[in-house]
Amino acid sequence: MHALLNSLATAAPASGHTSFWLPRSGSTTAPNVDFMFMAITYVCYFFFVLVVVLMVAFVVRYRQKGTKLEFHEGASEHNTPLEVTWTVIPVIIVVAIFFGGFKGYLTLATPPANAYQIDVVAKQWSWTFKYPNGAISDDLVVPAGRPVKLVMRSDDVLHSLYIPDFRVKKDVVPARYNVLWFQSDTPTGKRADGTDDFHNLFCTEYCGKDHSRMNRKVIVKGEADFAMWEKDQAEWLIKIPKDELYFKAGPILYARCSSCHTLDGTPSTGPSWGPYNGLPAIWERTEKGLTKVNGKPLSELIGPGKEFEHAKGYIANSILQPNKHIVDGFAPGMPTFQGQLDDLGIDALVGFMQHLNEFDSKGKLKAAQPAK
Amino acid sequence: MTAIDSHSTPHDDHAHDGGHGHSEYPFLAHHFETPAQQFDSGKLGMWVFLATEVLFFGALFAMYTLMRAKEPEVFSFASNYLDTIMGGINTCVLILSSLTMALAVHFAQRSKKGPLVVCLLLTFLGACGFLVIKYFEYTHKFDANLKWGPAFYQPVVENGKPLGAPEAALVTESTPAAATAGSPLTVNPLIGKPLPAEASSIKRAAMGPSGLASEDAMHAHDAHGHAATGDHDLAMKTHVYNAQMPVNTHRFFGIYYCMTGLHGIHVVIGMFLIGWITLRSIRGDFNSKYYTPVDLVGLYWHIVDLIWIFLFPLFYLIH
Amino acid sequence: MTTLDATRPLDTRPSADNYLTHSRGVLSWILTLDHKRIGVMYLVSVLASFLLGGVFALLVRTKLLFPGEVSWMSAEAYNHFFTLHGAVMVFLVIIPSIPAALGNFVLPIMLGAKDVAFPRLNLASYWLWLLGATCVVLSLLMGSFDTGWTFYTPYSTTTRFGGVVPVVTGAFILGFSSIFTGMNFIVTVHKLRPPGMTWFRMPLFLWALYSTALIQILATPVLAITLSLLAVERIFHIGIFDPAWGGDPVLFQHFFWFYSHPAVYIMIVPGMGIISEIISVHAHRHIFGYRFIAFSSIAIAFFSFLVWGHHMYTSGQSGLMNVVFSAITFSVAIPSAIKVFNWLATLYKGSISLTTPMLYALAFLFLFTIGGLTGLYLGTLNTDIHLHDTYFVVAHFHYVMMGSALIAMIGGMHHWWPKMTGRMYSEFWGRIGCTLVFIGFNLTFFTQFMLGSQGMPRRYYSYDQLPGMAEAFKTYHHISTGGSYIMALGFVITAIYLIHSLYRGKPAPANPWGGRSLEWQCPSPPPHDNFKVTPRVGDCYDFSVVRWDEASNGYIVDRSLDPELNPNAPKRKGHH
Amino acid sequence: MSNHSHAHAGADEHPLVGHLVPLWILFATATVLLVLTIITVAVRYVDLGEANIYIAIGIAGVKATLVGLYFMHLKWDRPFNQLTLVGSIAFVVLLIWFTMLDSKQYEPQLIRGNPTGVQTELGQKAPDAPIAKQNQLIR
Ligand code: HEA
Ligand code: HEA
Ligand code: HEC
Ligand code: CUA
Ligand SMILES: [Cu+2]
Repeated sequence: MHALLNSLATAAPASGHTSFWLPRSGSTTAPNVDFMFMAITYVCYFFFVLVVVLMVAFVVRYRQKGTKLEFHEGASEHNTPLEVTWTVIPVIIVVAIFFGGFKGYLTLATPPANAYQIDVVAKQWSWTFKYPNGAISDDLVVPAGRPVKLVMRSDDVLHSLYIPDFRVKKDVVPARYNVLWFQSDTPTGKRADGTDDFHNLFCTEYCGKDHSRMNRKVIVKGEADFAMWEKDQAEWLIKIPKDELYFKAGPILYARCSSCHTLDGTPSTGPSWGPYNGLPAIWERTEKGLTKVNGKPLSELIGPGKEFEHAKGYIANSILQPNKHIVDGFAPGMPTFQGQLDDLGIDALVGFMQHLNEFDSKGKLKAAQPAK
Repeated sequence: MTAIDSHSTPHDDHAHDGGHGHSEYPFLAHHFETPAQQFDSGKLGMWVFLATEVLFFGALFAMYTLMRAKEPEVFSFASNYLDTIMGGINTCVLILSSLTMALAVHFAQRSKKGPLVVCLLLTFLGACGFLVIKYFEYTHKFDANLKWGPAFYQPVVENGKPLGAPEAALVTESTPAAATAGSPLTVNPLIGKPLPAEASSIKRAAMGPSGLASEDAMHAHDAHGHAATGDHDLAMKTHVYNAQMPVNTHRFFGIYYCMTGLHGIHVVIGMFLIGWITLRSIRGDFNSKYYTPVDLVGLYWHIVDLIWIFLFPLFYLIH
Repeated sequence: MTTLDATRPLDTRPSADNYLTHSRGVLSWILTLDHKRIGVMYLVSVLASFLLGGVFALLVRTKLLFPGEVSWMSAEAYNHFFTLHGAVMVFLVIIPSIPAALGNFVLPIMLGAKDVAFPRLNLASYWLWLLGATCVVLSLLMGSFDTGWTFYTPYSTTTRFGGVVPVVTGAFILGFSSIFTGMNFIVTVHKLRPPGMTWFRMPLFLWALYSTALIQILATPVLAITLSLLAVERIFHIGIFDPAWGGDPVLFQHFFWFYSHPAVYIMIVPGMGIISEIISVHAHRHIFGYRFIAFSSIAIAFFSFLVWGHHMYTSGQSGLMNVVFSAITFSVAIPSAIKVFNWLATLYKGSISLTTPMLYALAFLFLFTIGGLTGLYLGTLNTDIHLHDTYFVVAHFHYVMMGSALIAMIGGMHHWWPKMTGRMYSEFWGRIGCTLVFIGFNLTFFTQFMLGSQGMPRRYYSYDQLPGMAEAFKTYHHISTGGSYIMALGFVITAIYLIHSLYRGKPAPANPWGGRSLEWQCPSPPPHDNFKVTPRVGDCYDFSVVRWDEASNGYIVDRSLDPELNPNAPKRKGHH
Repeated sequence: MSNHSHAHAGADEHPLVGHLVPLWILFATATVLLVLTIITVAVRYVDLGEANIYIAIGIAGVKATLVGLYFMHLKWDRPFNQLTLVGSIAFVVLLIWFTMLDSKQYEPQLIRGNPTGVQTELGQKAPDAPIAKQNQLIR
């Protein structure tokens, strides 16, 4: 039975087939959900038919004709064994259903440790997906054959990420992170008519005007394809001319530092990039060697023949090996951005720091075009 | 509450009393058979209503518990701003007015009109006293902008200058403690427990507005508030610039006003009810045969007292 | 306390002085303390609101005929319409419908009491209802609201439409209206039962109303306070529910569902009570398993408080709580199952007349079985993850709210119509109306199960952007909308013949169906104070003493045949 | 005064229905309540750490019970009336218990720091006041 149901539920190939009840199943956890769904469906068929058939049969058989009441032999008022039976049988059935759902849910709720992590930000009415290598995309692109974990946050109201083909859904809640995972083994590939195939992604928590337009595609790519796509997507920096990097890419990259580094001198997890504590803004203080790290001023580290030839070297090192030198008054708390920021990214950030006065306190360019 | 009282059916209903000998009990409504049935009904009705009151406030207590569990530091910090002595006096006032209410019921049951009226008036006075004290408490806090939501973050302006701003310079001197990115990915979503090794290392009670205030922020506040400036009022007024003020302190005042405000509304309703039965008892409506309204208003008044008995320690005492 | 000779039939001759004619003028209605008049006023108001909610529903359905944008209804307008539809149907229609309208009318009569315990509180309840309804209308004028009937934060605290605060105030007031009804019923059932009417002598409808009252008392205050907090949060930003001020949106959901799950049983339990009455009366057969049905009402009331989290499986609620709530959710299904089987057993060996109320009761059995069973998919953890917030849920709750609770209410209305109005309606049109509603209903909502399990999210204005799915969805939506038109036709017919009966209907006998409980033993319409003399009660499900009476063109209860009332009565077989 | 309950001064001294609570019980209750209030305030000034909470709530519980039993006559009232109070409190406990259980579980997922509303407010109204940025992972 199990096997039969399983095959029923999973028989649909990833090419757009759907069964009467369910859409195609595209993830490793979907068959389990489908199995439970179909199992409950059969329970329902059974009880529904039972109730309706008995009802109709009794009505036909005991239909009263005219106004005279008929009294039948043996129409008892109660029957305790019978009552107990029809209490106990449903109890057994629901206990079984509960455990089925519980087992399936355990898998749904525990992302495997080796999952590939994608950060998701939802806002009215768009999705942003961010990949570990810095790539950003509007549609969700995932590697096939690998568990994928979505770490989701909302910028405004409640949203909910739902991929029917994967049978997964989770609300995206402001002021907290919610996690969702799935694994899809078959790349989406092409449809019969040559267009790209994909799974649908919906927002299922009502979020206002364009709630029904808050949907995207989910594209599953084979291992190699995905790696290529991810790299391409991340290399958007390359396409920006060198001298425009700092204002085109800087603010975007700064977004990833803003949680710890402010621009206006307010204290935060990390030292502000603006002037703080009597020190000038970051570029100036580094160049002049004013910052104290591990009790010593930077001037002892930067300069010809010293650890860093130039201020830029120190900053790059702070980004890639943040815990090597700890700024006085701060705890070693910065994560490394090794593998996430390449030279271009670091160039952009350093440029951003050099031109800090062209940006407002949120990291937005003040003027339409930077001063040349 | 008026409506609960099943007594006194207006207009023509008495005409349809059928065979009942209601004339013996002029207060008996037409649909009751005996005074006992009427009394029991009224009483049960009141208790059922009190049950809804318990759940009404219960949801607020639930909210309180959750907020406190999430941000204990807010509560220990902010409850210092409440005046324990005033709160304590108010508690006593309510207890005494509860006593006079209970006495009123007692005298009503014994048909003692004089003492009944006196007790009711005393109860009424107690209610007034409670509100007056509460009024002073509220205005005191309003002066210091200890309000809800955005208003809480408005610096108090005196002589055109925001109070306490200079102190802000001191703020950044606080020693930062270790902090991780607070990665939530370290959470096992099924059980929701942080996985031990990766759990956030920020001591939550130490989360000042700088995100990193030192662990004994609370004591520092006491020193700041009382020892350093020696002026409690100034400390109250400069809370916006207080580096030790934990994140989300405005929430404390938000629910403080919600809960004590709702309780205050109940006190006001109570005053109307007490006033009403005072008038009726002056008129001589109540005696040992019929005193249900006094009893029911009494029950209501006691539950108002009972709720305050919990509000008082939860806001003023626990720190 | 004289009681009439217990064996004589109670006096059921229609008299010129009944509760309708007792006094005249508008004031005599709106200031009345008579539970029957209050019930009737509630009924009229609830039906008017139902019409309003239905119009909103038809607008929603009509929009969904078209997959994409339509010029005559913007996305925002659509959001307003489904929100208004849900809010009106839930707060103005279904929660007060059975207890406050039908219950108010029937409860004291069934009990043998003169009135409810606190008549003035009862009137206050109705006035509060009116005030609450006014607030809802007011909110329409103040910009309306588009939050969904669930008012989830932080959308509801930030939406630019200003009707949120007034409507929330309205719901607060309606909550107290509902609480007052509940208080009244609890005290009436406890204290106003005449001699002989023991707890287990009460008609099952009263058990149902009593259980409902318990839920109303214990759950509604939490909604009231939650909605006040929502309003306060929206205006003053105190930081409870809105994360921008440090609040927790999931906490709002906990509070909301702490009320709103039990509330769904406020809707269905009295409906189940009506079904117990209709089925036993129209099958003229002692109800099967009285105690099981009575206790299952109480059990539902109790368990309903423990399962609210099943609406929050995907909300970010912790896994542990998900599991706990799922487990308890299934326990609620058991008492419902017990009831369904007992009703079936009551049909067995009955003497079934297929009157309009009975048709509605059978429709209820059919639809509630579907609605309830689909609750199992939603209670199950992993399937609900897939189905949550899709049309599957929409279909589920329409089957239980509209298909069960509302159908029960319409059935009950037909059942007691002759009693309330003193007129018979047209049986022929009654059956036509019921059939149309039944067919239309299934067309409308069964398709939504497929829509939902295929992945169509609810509260969607457009679905043309779902490549690969839009086509299939369109077909389902067309069938659904078509069905809703049929259903609307059914209701319009119903409204017409009911109104017609008020003017042209045949005078109703005291007991047109062959019922046994007390309300069938007083004249139609009942006199002002129900019973001249407090009647002795027998077994209200013993139909063997009921017989047809040619003279009155109705049934009469021959109390002299009841061994409990008359020791000399002939002993009968199959009776103990 | 303590004799009042036994003093049968005449028909008017008997309530027709309900229970007459002797005066001394009422006064005694009030005295105990006042004493408990003073104690609970006093304890506030002693730092007992965690224990402070439990003592304060415990004393409040005792006071509430006294009010219920004697002032509200529950001691002599019908069982069902007693049940309504106890039952309603039980449902409050249920609400608190389940929601607490849940919010404790998901607490580690919360984003901490000054929420956005506060940040904007502070930024505009009191620019020099300290702000705790939220520990945002992404963006
Ligand atoms: C009258 C109203 C009513 C009733 C009676 C019910 C009854 C039930 N409901 Fe429903 N429900 C709603 C109204 C109602 N519901 C509403 C309004 C919503 C959505 C709100 C919103 O989001 O807007 C909802 C949503 C809802 C959800 C959340 C879905 C989601 O949003 O993800 C869940 C999950 O568990 C659920 C479960 C149940 C269950 C298990 C029952 C059970 O009580 C059903 C019990 C009945 C039976 C089981 C059938 C009869 C029994 C037999 C024929 C015997 C055989 C039985 C067995 C073998 C068990 N309901
Ligand atoms: C009791 C509750 C109730 C009832 C009866 C109904 C009845 C109907 N509902 Fe309702 N519905 C809800 C409660 C209810 N609904 C809720 C709570 C929601 C969720 C809202 C949200 O998401 O926030 C919802 C949502 C909802 C949606 C989903 C919208 C969306 O998610 O985008 C749809 C779509 O088809 C719909 C359709 C209908 C239809 C066609 C009817 C029809 O059955 C209506 C038929 C009625 C009429 C046509 C009126 C005719 C009446 C008369 C002529 C007068 C009657 C007089 C006498 C009988 C005497 N409803
Ligand atoms: C989770 C917090 C966090 C994030 C995110 C973060 N940093 Fe840091 N950063 C710190 C901390 C803490 C310090 C101080 C300790 C140290 O020197 O390692 C620091 C120090 C630095 C310094 C040295 C500062 C000085 O004044 O000399 C630089 C440069 C820096 N970070 C750059 C970045 C860049 C660029 C990014 C984003 C791509 C970033 N940081 C993201 C926490 C963070
Ligand atoms: Cu986002 Cu709905
Ligand atoms: Cu529910």
